[in-house]
Amino acid sequence: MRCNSTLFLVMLFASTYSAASEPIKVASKNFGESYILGELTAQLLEQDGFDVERRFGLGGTLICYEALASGEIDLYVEYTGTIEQAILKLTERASIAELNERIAEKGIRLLEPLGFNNTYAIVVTRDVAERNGLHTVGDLATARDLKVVLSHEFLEREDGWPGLAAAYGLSSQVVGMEHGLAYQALNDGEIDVMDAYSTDGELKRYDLTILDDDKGFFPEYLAVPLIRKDLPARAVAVLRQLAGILDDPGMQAMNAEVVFGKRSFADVANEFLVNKGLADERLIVDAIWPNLVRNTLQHLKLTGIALAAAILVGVFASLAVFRIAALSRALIYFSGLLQTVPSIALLALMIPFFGIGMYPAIVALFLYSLLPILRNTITALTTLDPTLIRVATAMGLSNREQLRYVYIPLSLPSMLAGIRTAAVISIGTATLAAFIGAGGLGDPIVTGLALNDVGLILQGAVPAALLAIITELIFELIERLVLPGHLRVEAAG
Amino acid sequence: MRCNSTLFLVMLFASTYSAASEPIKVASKNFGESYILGELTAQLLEQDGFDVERRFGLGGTLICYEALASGEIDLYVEYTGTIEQAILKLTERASIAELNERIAEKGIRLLEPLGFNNTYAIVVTRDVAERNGLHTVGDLATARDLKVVLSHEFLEREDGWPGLAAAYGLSSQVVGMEHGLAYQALNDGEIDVMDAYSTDGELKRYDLTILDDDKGFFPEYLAVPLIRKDLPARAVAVLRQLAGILDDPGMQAMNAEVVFGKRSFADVANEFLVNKGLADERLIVDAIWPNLVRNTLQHLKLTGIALAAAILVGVFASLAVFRIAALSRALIYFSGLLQTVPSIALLALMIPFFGIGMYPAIVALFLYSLLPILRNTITALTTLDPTLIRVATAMGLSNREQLRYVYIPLSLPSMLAGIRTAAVISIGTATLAAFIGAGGLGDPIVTGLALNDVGLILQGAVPAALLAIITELIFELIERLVLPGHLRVEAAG
Amino acid sequence: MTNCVEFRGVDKSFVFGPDGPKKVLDGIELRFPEGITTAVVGESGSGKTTLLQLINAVLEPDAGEVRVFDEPIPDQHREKFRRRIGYSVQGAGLFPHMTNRDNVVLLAKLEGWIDDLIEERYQVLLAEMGLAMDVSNRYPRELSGGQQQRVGLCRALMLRPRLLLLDEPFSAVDPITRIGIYERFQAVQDHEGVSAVLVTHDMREAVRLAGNLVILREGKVLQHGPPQDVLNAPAHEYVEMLVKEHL
Amino acid sequence: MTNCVEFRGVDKSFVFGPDGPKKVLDGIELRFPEGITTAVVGESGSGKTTLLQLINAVLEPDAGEVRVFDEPIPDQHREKFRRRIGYSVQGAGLFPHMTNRDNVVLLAKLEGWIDDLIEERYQVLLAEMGLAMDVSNRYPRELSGGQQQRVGLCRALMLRPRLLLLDEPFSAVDPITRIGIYERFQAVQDHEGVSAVLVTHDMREAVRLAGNLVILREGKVLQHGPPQDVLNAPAHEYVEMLVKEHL
Ligand SMILES: Nc1ncnc2c1ncn2[C@@H]1O[C@H](COP(=O)(O)OP(=O)(O)OP(=O)(O)O)[C@@H](O)[C@H]1O
Ligand SMILES: Nc1ncnc2c1ncn2[C@@H]1O[C@H](COP(=O)(O)OP(=O)(O)OP(=O)(O)O)[C@@H](O)[C@H]1O
Ligand SMILES: [Mg+2]
Ligand SMILES: [Mg+2]
Repeated sequence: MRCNSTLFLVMLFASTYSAASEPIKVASKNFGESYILGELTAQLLEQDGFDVERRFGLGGTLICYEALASGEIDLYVEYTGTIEQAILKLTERASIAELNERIAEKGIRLLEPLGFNNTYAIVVTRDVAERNGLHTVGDLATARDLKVVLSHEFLEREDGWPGLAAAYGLSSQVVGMEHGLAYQALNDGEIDVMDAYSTDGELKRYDLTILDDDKGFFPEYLAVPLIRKDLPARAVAVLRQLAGILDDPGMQAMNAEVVFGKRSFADVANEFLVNKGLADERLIVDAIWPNLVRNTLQHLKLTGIALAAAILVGVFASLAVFRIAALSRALIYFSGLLQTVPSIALLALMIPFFGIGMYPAIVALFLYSLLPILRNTITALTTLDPTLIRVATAMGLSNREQLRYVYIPLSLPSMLAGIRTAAVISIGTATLAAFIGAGGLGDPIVTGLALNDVGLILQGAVPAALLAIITELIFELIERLVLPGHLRVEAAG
Repeated sequence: MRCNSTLFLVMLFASTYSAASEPIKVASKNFGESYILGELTAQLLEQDGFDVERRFGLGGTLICYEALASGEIDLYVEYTGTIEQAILKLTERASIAELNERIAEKGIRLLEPLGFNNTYAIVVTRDVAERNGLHTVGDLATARDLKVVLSHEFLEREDGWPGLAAAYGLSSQVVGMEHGLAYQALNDGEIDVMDAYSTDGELKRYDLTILDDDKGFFPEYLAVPLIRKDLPARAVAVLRQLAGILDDPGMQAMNAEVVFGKRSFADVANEFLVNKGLADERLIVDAIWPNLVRNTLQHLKLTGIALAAAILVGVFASLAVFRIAALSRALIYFSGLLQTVPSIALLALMIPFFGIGMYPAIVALFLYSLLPILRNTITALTTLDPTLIRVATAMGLSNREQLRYVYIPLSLPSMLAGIRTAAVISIGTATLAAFIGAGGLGDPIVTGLALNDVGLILQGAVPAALLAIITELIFELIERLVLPGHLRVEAAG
Repeated sequence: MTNCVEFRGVDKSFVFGPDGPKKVLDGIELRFPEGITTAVVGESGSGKTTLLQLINAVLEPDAGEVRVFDEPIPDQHREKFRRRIGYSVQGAGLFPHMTNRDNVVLLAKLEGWIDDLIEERYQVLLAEMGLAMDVSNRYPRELSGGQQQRVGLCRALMLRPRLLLLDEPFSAVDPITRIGIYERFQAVQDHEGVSAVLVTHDMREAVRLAGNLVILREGKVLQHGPPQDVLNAPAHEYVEMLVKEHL
Repeated sequence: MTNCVEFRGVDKSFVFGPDGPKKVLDGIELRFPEGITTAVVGESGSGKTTLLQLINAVLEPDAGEVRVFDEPIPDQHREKFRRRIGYSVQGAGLFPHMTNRDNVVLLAKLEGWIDDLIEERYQVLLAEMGLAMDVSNRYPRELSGGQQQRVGLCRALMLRPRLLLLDEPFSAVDPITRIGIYERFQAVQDHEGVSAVLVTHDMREAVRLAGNLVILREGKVLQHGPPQDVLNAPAHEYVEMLVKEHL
């Protein structure tokens, strides 16, 4: 008995320890609803004392899923339709249980759906619905003279309008329009019918009516937490509290709060949890700043580590080979070749070796940074005034001492120029790292490019630009400290 | 009468002149069949004495269509289904006449279809068809135990399997597989049914049977020349000869020749024209090389012009501002900011100003090349031995003469290092230019990335790498010619 | 009699260290007669090089005025002004990236001299300085110290300037070669009436070449006048030492 | 009597121009006695600097052998060998990126001397060379030519080398300061028995400081021996001219 209780204590300690040291990594995809759901799960876990690390805004289903399968993240909220089609490539509808069975071998499981179904919807204003007696999608077939406007994507996808029209025998003349503009046009009465996602915040805001898809044409996209099987039982129990808790209007309302109320994901998620009695109220600061800080820090980390490595390797390699012209040339050619691999291809090439996330991004950035550093260092070292080198030799400085006291200080301006160029180019290139889930300021840029959201793009581009300027300033400071004084003397005179 | 005939002569001359001086620009998209069709039209025009410029491999429907609408190209072969859906965003089938009517306002017209229809098809081996009595897609519903394997895309698209299964009431269990592998598997008898494009060369090679889409589920994708209305009447007449000339098996055969016969697009197209009595036989060299040469030349053009401009602007700007520390800094910061704009975003940003094609690519490359040149030049100019500057002043050299005889030659090594770095980075970045139809070695890379064709990627990546090496070698030669001799003296000693 | 150079109450300071600027030349009042050589002799660091660089306006005086050929130094087109003054830099100061020939002929080329004329003058100068033609296509770094110094002299003489500023021009040249150069120099001066300011540490050289002698110490003029006057009547203990050393 | 330096049939050529290599030193046979100064005098370009650089192995002889303190020059650890030889470079050759103090004390720091010792020696040297302490934190470019040359001398003397190679070390120093340095130099040599090779164009300096005199011309030794012997019996027309010039 005594023995057992000791064991129990050890296990308790171990689990506490692991909870304390290894945070649960919660991810989201890079669109609003997914961020909110990420916050919901994250805050729920935090409420229960878990340590949570947010890895939000990953670039798509595949990256999320791969990250989960490889254990780089512990959970995220996915949609059943997506699991069926994009992940498992099934052609028929499958139940949650069936999905769970098929996905089990990857060490992953689905929890119960949250409740809402985020699928395509055909919507009209309440006014239009009443005047035309519209209840189901099929009712559109008889209603005449309705202006139907659809988003370009919905128009083109066969599981969008073409299929729907076939299924319900619709023959309306339709026009394509930007999704964002269509809501406004609908509200202004300029158009009558449009497509939407069933949880769009606009549905609530404009009090729109969803026409019933009574033939079940649109597949189900139920939100479900997708978790690693090895998640602690207590965490699973905590997450289970979300089962069936959130219906379509609820999700619409939260999306609307974010889009129209300009509130942060975290804030909206917290309010929901408080209302459900699942969490205490917390003070949440405006989300733009923490995001910005987090992205900037991550960006700094990516470029900082890559640059530090490139400086180390570049400078040492240069010092090692510069006396041998052929080797110097080979080194420069090689790092030049790396530059000709397009950045996206290079990042993609890294995945087999380093997986997704920070490491491949750092390796790629490191490789890109080498050329300017190597070339400038080698050029400077090989074009020094040979008289001074002869003097250094004559005085009795060893090779190493010559490097330290003559070559390096005299090459420093050119060397630093190369490093600064590499640093700034890195800051630019690192925005691509978001493509493989490495985060950083590319996150808002990539998301912004995808969503055509200029504000979001600027949330990445402006700090990146500032970072470049600050980097320049810091290097100027460093130069002031390390540049041989005689240059400063001249600058003054 | 005399007056009239003079006018006629003038017009004749004018048209001949314009034919001679302004070639007809024939485009294609970036997949094999489109290249063949591009060659067909191009060679037919050439046979009739027209001067043709090939702009093949543009990156997608939108870029082709925009280029045609803006007059950057004169014609290419498109598919009716694509015109309906992707270009005109129609939701209903439209006749050629209707399409022509809608597209007319853009200054574009459709000619008669070539004859074949490149749509989705469900195929089986002749053997399987006979054993199971399969003729139509609907027959699959009754046949049991057939292994159905589909490409991932077809599996996911609602206008692919899901729609088809619904339309024909099919319930077979299906599996996803790489399209390229499936043909082999089908031929080996490992699978029974797969999807295909109705003009795939493999259909002919493996003697496969297309199951009849008797319910007309798959839309029609008839190939039609899409031409600018202002194309000379004689050219239109020439192109009209293609009407109805090419059926599905004919297109299959040509695709097979390219894929399995390893013959060039041009060669295959020429044979077809000769057989139809529309053109003389011509000697056509293996197509990889001309493509490679063309891409490489285009790449050189892009990077060459951009680099030349960057050298000019970079060096002159440096010489103009280096004496004023604040201005130098501002210039370097500004060019650093440009580096933080991710390349794809920069290319996209250029489109409103410079359209698609070469110009925006060159402008973007130019902007990216500035930083290394500026920084290295300014650094070198500001860290020269001030004693020599004092001597130059004391001797009576004017500012301009000091630049010419002292500053520039002494800064040359660092300057050239910056230029070489910029050149190599440009060669790498220029591979992205293919995204906006600027051609170059990015063409095969982008196509290869899209088609997952390593061979194609290498057709771009290897010459790009070689180009980088050759650039280095050329610069070494240049350095040998322009570097002040005292450095060479030292290198020798 | 006109003066080739005139200093009117010239001060010049350099900043070094935390003690603020230090006066390197202090109230210099001097007139150098035209057509003869003025020798400037004095302690190392006494301001001789600074004095020369004030004449060709590489440095600006902090106070006072420098006049050259009885005119103030022009504010504009200084390169033209400077080209009429040949300056042989202490320690040669050749451009390392130009061959020795290019160093010498650069200014003549910029002045648009025809090639034959340049080549003729170049060859004469080289011969006068006792340099072999094989130095022409070499770079300064490939010459001995004394050879470099003489190439620098050729450069200063190339344009036949009216005024020569010579900063220890023969210090690295051996005595025998030096005598030859002295003779050529005196012949040219007699013939063309060139004015010269010669900085030297060699009192015998100063007495031999100069018609006017200036003794500097710690930025101040100790004595000046014809060499024989100075030798005969040293006005200061330091001058006396110099004279004694000369004998 | 041991020799500090010995040349055994040494040849040295440089390549310049298309005529192939040219012999700069030709069959040099010389022995410099230990503990005294050997002065090397000769035409500019006659190979004096080359001779010095063969001693500290900055250059390799094409033929023959150079021995230092009766041993061949080691193949390895040459930096140790060179540190025992103080070398004052023609024209100072200071590192432009180090302050004057750093130029002087660099080797002592690398040798691991304690700071107090370094500082003490530094101050003594500066005083002996007539340099003010305010040159310490300035860069070489901020000194006059003669000041730079003396900083270079301090650097050569810093480690108290057994052998000094002095390449025209006083050429830019004024005669009065020079006399002070001569005296310090002779006192140190008498006291510590340092050997020195002094390249100079000043025959009087050579006669005053050296116990052994070598006359070079066009890469060949014209005469060598104690100065008085050379003065009394010049063995060659050129030597005769030098002697005459000296008087
Ligand atoms: N790096 C070099 N390349 C080619 N020739 C050289 C090189 N260094 C020296 N020489 C030549 O070798 C000869 C001897 O040079 P060295 O420097 O030894 O002369 P020196 O006796 O020291 O002359 P000075 O008194 O002028 O310093 C000269 O003719 C010089 O031109
Ligand atoms: N750039 C500078 N910065 C600070 N001090 C300087 C600078 N140039 C010269 N000096 C100082 O000014 C004083 C005069 O220098 P100058 O070069 O005129 O002396 P000089 O008489 O030519 O000496 P030398 O005979 O040694 O060449 C010296 O004390 C020197 O240290
Ligand atoms: Mg001086
Ligand atoms: Mg010498």
